[in-house]
Amino acid sequence: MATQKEIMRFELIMDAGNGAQKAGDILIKAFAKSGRFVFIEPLIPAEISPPKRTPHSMSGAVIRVSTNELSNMGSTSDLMLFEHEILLERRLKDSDYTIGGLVLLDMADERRAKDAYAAVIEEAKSVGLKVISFNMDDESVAIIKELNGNGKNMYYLGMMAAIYEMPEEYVAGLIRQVFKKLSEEKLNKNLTIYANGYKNALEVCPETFDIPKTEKSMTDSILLDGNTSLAMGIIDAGIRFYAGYPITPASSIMHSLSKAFPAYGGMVHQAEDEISAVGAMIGSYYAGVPAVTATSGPGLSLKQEFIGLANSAEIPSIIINVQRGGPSTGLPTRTEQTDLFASVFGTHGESPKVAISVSNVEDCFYVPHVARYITEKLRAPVIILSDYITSVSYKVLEKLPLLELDDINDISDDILARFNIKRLPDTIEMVKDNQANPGVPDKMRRVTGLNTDASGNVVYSSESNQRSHDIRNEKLEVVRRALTSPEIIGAPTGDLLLVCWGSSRGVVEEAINLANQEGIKVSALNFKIVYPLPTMLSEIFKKFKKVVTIEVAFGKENKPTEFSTLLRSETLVDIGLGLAQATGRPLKPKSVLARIKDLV
Amino acid sequence: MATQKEIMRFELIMDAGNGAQKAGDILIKAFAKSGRFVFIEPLIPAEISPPKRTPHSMSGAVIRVSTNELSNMGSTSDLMLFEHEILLERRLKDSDYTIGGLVLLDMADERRAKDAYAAVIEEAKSVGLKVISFNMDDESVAIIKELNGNGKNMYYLGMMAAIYEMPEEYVAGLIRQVFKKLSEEKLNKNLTIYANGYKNALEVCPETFDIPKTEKSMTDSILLDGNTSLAMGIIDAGIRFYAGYPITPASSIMHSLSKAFPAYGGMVHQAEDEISAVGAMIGSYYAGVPAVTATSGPGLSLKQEFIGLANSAEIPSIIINVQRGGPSTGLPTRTEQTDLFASVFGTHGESPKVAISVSNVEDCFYVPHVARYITEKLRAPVIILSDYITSVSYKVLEKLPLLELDDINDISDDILARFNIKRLPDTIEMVKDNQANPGVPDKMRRVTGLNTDASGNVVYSSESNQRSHDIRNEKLEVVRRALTSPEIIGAPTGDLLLVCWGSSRGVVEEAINLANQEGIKVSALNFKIVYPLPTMLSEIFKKFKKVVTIEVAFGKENKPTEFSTLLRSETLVDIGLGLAQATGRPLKPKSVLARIKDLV
Amino acid sequence: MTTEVKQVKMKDLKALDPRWCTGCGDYTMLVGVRKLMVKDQMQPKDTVYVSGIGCSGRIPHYMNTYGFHTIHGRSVPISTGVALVRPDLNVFVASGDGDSLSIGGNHLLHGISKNIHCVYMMHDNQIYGLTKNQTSPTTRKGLVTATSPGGSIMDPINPIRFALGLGATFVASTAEWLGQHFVDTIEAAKNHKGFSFVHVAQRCPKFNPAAWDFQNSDWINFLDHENGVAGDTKGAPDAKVVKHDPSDLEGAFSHSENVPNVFGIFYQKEKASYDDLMRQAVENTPKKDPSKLLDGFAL
Amino acid sequence: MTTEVKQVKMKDLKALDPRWCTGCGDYTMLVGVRKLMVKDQMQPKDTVYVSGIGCSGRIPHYMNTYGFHTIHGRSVPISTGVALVRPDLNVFVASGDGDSLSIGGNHLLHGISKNIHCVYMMHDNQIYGLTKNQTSPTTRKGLVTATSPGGSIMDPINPIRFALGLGATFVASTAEWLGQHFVDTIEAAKNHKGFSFVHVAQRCPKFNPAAWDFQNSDWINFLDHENGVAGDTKGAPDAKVVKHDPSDLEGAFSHSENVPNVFGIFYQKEKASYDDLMRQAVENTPKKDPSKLLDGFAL
Ligand SMILES: Cc1ncc(C[n+]2csc(CCOP(=O)(O)OP(=O)(O)O)c2C)c(N)n1
Ligand SMILES: Cc1ncc(C[n+]2csc(CCOP(=O)(O)OP(=O)(O)O)c2C)c(N)n1
Ligand code: SF4
Ligand code: SF4
Ligand SMILES: [Mg+2]
Ligand SMILES: [Mg+2]
Repeated sequence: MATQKEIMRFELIMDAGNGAQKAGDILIKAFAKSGRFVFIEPLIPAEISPPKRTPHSMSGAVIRVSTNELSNMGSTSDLMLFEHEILLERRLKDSDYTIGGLVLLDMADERRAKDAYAAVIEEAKSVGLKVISFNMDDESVAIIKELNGNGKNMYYLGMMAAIYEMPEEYVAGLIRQVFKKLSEEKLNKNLTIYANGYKNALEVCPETFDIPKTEKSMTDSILLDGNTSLAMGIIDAGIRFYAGYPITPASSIMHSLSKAFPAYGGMVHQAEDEISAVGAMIGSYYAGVPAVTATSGPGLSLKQEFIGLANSAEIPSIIINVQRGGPSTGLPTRTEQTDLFASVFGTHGESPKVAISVSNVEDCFYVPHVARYITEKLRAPVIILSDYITSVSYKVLEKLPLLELDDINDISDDILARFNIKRLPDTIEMVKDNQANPGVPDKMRRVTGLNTDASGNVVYSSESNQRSHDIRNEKLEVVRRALTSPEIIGAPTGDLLLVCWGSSRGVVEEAINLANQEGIKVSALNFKIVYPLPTMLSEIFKKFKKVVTIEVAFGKENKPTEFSTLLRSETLVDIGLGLAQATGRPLKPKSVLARIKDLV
Repeated sequence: MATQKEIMRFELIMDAGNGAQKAGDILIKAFAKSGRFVFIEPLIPAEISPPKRTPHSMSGAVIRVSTNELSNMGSTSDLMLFEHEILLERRLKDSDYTIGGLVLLDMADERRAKDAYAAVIEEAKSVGLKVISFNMDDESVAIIKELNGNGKNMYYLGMMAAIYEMPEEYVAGLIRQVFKKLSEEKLNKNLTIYANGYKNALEVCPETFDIPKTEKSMTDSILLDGNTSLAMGIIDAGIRFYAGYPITPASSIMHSLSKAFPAYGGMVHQAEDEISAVGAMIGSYYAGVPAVTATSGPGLSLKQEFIGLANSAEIPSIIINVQRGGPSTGLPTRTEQTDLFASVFGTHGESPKVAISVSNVEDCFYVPHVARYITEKLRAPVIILSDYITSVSYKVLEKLPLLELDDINDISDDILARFNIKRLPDTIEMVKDNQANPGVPDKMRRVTGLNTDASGNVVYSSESNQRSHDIRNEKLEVVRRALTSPEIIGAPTGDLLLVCWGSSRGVVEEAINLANQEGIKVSALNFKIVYPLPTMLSEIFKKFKKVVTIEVAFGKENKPTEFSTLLRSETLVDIGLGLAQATGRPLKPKSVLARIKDLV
Repeated sequence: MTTEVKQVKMKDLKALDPRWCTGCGDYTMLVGVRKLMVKDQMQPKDTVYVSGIGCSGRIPHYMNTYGFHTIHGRSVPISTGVALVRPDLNVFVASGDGDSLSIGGNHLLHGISKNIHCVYMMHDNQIYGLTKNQTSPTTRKGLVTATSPGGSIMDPINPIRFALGLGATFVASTAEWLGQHFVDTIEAAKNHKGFSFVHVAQRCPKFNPAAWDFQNSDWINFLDHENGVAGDTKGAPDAKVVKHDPSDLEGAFSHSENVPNVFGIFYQKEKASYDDLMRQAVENTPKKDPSKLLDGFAL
Repeated sequence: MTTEVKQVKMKDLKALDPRWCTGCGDYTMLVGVRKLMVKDQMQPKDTVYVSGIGCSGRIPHYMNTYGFHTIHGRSVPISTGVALVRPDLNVFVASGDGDSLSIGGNHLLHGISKNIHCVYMMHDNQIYGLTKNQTSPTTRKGLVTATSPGGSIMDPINPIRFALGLGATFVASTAEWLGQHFVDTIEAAKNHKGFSFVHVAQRCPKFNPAAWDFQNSDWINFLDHENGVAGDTKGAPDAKVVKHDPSDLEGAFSHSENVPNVFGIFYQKEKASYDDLMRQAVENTPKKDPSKLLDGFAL
């Protein structure tokens, strides 16, 4: 008997290397193609394939499905399927489950861990979960043995398909598509396992779910994750050179571009390290070819010196920083928003630059255009701040209009407006006035990290140094004056304003909706460009009794988060701690809601 | 006829490589040994010995002499001696002269630059300077020719000695001491030139000056510059390993230690770059030997990643950053205070650390002790912020009491109080509980930049990550709670409070004295530890109508300096722009005074 | 006072359970180094295992000695600091091919050229493991990786020749699946005073299974010599064995042509290590009275 | 459309007045490169002079071509970016011994091994000039410097052997005071496709006057060959001249033993440059319609 649910979150958790991601991908496709919105967060171990049956090997997909558009991962999972008890035990630690939710637990390993199974089941029950244990049928077990242990994921996929009332043959079709390179024999074996899982689920699971289809047409929809979106945006923005060094979670931008770029005339250069990568990017831009580099925390630290050079020598440059858990190596496959100050102020000396954050997959696509526009206008570095959760989570969205940007002045006002900025003035004063590209006769331009006068001559006089500082800072003022109000979600006045940026936006928006449903009024202000700050913030803040920030960053009493420090200094408003959690896990709308209730 | 003056500033400016520094050093010794306080700023080109007779070759010494103690370079020079007209023209651009002051100009080059000489003399007169032109006598010219062009500096030294009424034979004795390695013949030639200069000055210079001697006994006094002081402080603080990479203006710390350290059992390692230098420093501290690294802006940028590792792995570490003009390569031989945020927030991720600034040569000596105390208590990085002007300027001071620190707990409360901090609690919680040094049996400690639990095991769970953040931030809270009020200069209430840190202190103090003399009441608050901030700032600020910062940093309307940003966020007081000049030249007490008058 | 020295056993050397993929050569290396420690009774308390970032970089967590899992490419700077101030410690360094020759190239260069005393093991799986399948400086031409979807276009760096060009004092190559040869080589490296550069062929079944044909041995050439390491003809029955005197530099250069198919000691010579010279310089300096530190600055 | 090509003269190549010390070898190098540009009529507009930081690093300011005075040790990354996207440009690189082999070692390593197309001149004065007299990786043992007051304790790195160990395709050494040999060598370097590594003995009268005995020539050995550069017996009358075929790698390795007393082309071979291979890979990829960029992501 199917329960109808407009929105639901579930997860499939297996040992790394056993194909949970693959099964998840097929499921998402099935949901999306059949007219549901999905949002998916892969759970990835920081190691590659740690030994099975250890807590470290936890790998899987958290999938949220809804009749309506989704902006974030949501709070907790209503249904979770685990390959064995150790993974269940590990995952319980994250407290990401819905009380009253369903746990499906494969009992295959019970023979070797009887007590552990019993204990974990007990624990799950004690926190309010319903546990349904199951065993694969003998045929499936035998086939999996033949496949050298592979194929279990197909069984679980079958179960999920059944539980979510997907037509059996429809999902089988998708499996055929995805595994089109497999031999007929192997494919059939996989399909048999799938079918067995499908059958079994209906026997063991007391309940099935039906998520109604959207009324929107999904024919033109696409399925995209943050990093792929960024990669495609880079191509569409007319950038033609990428230099990078692998680092999680930025690497997949490079992987996508390595495949796609050459077909559009672009080049991907894998440098020997992050320093060299940012250097090659600057070299390309100096030579006249728009370029970008992407990295994550440790790589950002390494790039600082070169970013300062780009600033001083007035070479346009775009640096993408996909934030992950820190400090140091930290948590490479977890999310955080703690690189703001390192991005904006990390370079030694007074080195003003612009930082743009992305709130979702759509932003990822258009941010390269805006970054290119700003950096080429200013000839100062632009940092793009994404974060782990934005970079890896997939989403169904309407097909995005392309810009095919060549001349930056052709950028549309709409795209600028998405980032809350207006067109910049036609001319902006530069420290150095001759800015030709190599190859142009009689304009031989020589650039340097030393201080110069307008003609590019190295000078150390008091007035020339002050002049350079003035001009570089005035460039930021130009941007600041072009900034429009950040997006206000909800009413422009009220008791409580939640300030957010980056990936927190979706979570905050959902929390506000939940609050509204409970009759609580609260608004939010979401920043795209996080540095410089626009001029009207005091005005906005004054219309609220209380203003707090919501971030995946560290903060506590007496220690505002980095973003909050900027806002406080700028407005002298006593911005409070809304949520400043840096657990590595994305924020939950329910936690934000709870905090809202505390605060109003 | 000698004019008596309690305080005076003069300069000797020559082409680089012609010995102005050497002559200056002898003069300083003469003043100091005879009972005057001196403060000297060398003027150094960013190149080595640029072609003579160009503006770039300007090299020399600015010397301030007084009957009373001196805390800074002062505002303008009352007397300036120039080797030729190009240097005079160049130096006029910095507007560092006293109106009505004396210019002594060597006319030797007039033959080849008649018009230029005339024009520059005209210009100097037009800005209110008295120009006295002179020519060396024939004997001196001939000897200088014999010496391959060397020796001019001795002539000028002679002139200066005469003008400042130094006994001729007394200074000659110092020359003999300094040049003790010269052959008798050469030494005598130099002495002859000196004597001729001495004679000539009395003829050409209408006025001589007598700076009264202090009543204090100078027998136990020493002459020390900031970087040498730091180097000696490192030895006295019980640090036994220095790793560095040459960079102006930090290199001279390494030069001093290279000479002095081995005699005290210390080792200086010249690494292949700044990354390796900070790494070796951390390696040494990990192995149990207190260590330090020193650098300047570009090197700081490179060290960021490793600083984050020290933080995460909880290895004590001390990083000295001698700030110079930025951004990028900037102005290597000019001063600025613009690395505050890069020092405190430059590392990616949430990576809390302590930053201590030095206001004078005495602070330089004791800051290694305090840094060592804090970093070993906290097992978190401590950054020491000096700046170019502090690092190079020499000062006469009373001999400093030594601590010969071995166990950090033996540090004296006095020394802590100098940096406005009290003793830290006996135990401070660490992320990792086992912190033994290699060699200790059964305590094998393994450290990492990944997140861990208390036993050092790598974990990525939500709770463990939050725990690590909490503990690392609590370490800073421990420091914050131990901070006493920054030094208040003047009354604790009033109309105007000037906030300063680092080398601005001396200038601000003098400006306040000048203001007081004019009946204007103003106070200052000087910070030694600049991060974290102490808890009582709001209280202090509230007692003043206006609070502004005085720094050699960039700021303007809408863009507070970095330090001001921190203060504003912390106190929500509308801290204004006092002086935020980043011209590369140190602040002048007179400019601060003028600004005070604007503000009250 | 005598400190009682405990007998070191294999089980004493276990720390956290490793998290590598099944079949990963890093397991074998871990066991091999443990075997050496037991064989030569190296004390865990006096041993520091330093590593960079990569799958290989995890080794310190699994070895019950002192350990420092540093940052990517920077194991040598930390090791240098340790080696300079603590000559009583044994320093092992674990670094991947990317960690060593891509981001860490400059430190490796200086570690070799300064002859810092440590045993440096370059885990060469010819791929970036931990970041999932990117081209590394030793990746063979043509291999398809995540960053070279059309196949790697570059000739790999020859790590042996690189080390020889820098005047290395100990240069060897071995393979982790050749248990005996591996332990013998690491032992020779450990007994060498200075920077012992050991290239180790390491299997990565996950991303680069074809890199090393560990099931055959006809492609292997052992350099064999009484002053070197004996060819492991039990572990690699079809291998060729050539005589090569590790003191012969030009011969070493010439044999290096066939790297990575050559295992053994290419070159070894005695030369003072930087850390020894530095300590001697400090020791030879006449000591001064610390209570007179500032006396030289008196007016 | 034809663009009129202007005749390049020495005076066209002057920019700011140099600020080096009197007698500095950097002056001679500046003039030498200008001479080559005039000789081969290289267009200033198509030439980019990239440098790191050091006295040597100032050269772009003084040369009226395009120029990029970058940061310490990082000339190769910038040059790589330029070379990859603009094959039409001539890239000259100026880097000091410290810039090249100390902080910049990793980039030089990769520039050489990737064979990035540019002419790399290592200004070797065996000292840190701009920061005033510190030990560099090529400083000779025993030299007293500001960081080695007791005399440098290390054997210098042999830059030629370092390059050979990395599979360099063009390795040469010359001296700036040997005008003819210098210009000939830089010309050969310029005509080579790939990374041309040129070690240049450079005088620093200020801090290291004894490094190069430019007034005598009996210590000099020229490598002479019809495919190399002729020995400069006019500039160095007492020099020995040895025949050496630049295609002979083992011979090159053997001659490199006597570096830095050997001038000439040690080694040269043809090999595609990384930038050429990269561009070919892009060019050989069938192009797609940019207006269908996202079509592949449709559900
Ligand atoms: C500064 C920095 N850049 C990049 C990374 C990401 N990263 C981690 S390991 C690694 C390379 C791994 O390859 P290798 O050194 O060959 O070691 P393996 O995993 O193969 O043992 C990279 C690029 C990082 N952690 N830090
Ligand atoms: C990151 C960084 N570290 C250090 C410096 C300081 N620095 C400038 S030039 C130089 C070395 C100069 O020696 P070399 O490369 O041999 O060039 P030379 O001056 O001898 O031509 C150093 C250490 C710097 N500018 N940037
Ligand atoms: S990815 Fe390769 S190197 Fe890394 S653990 Fe797995 S098998 Fe080993
Ligand atoms: S210091 Fe040496 S290298 Fe630098 S400009 Fe002077 S002579 Fe030339
Ligand atoms: Mg590898
Ligand atoms: Mg040099």
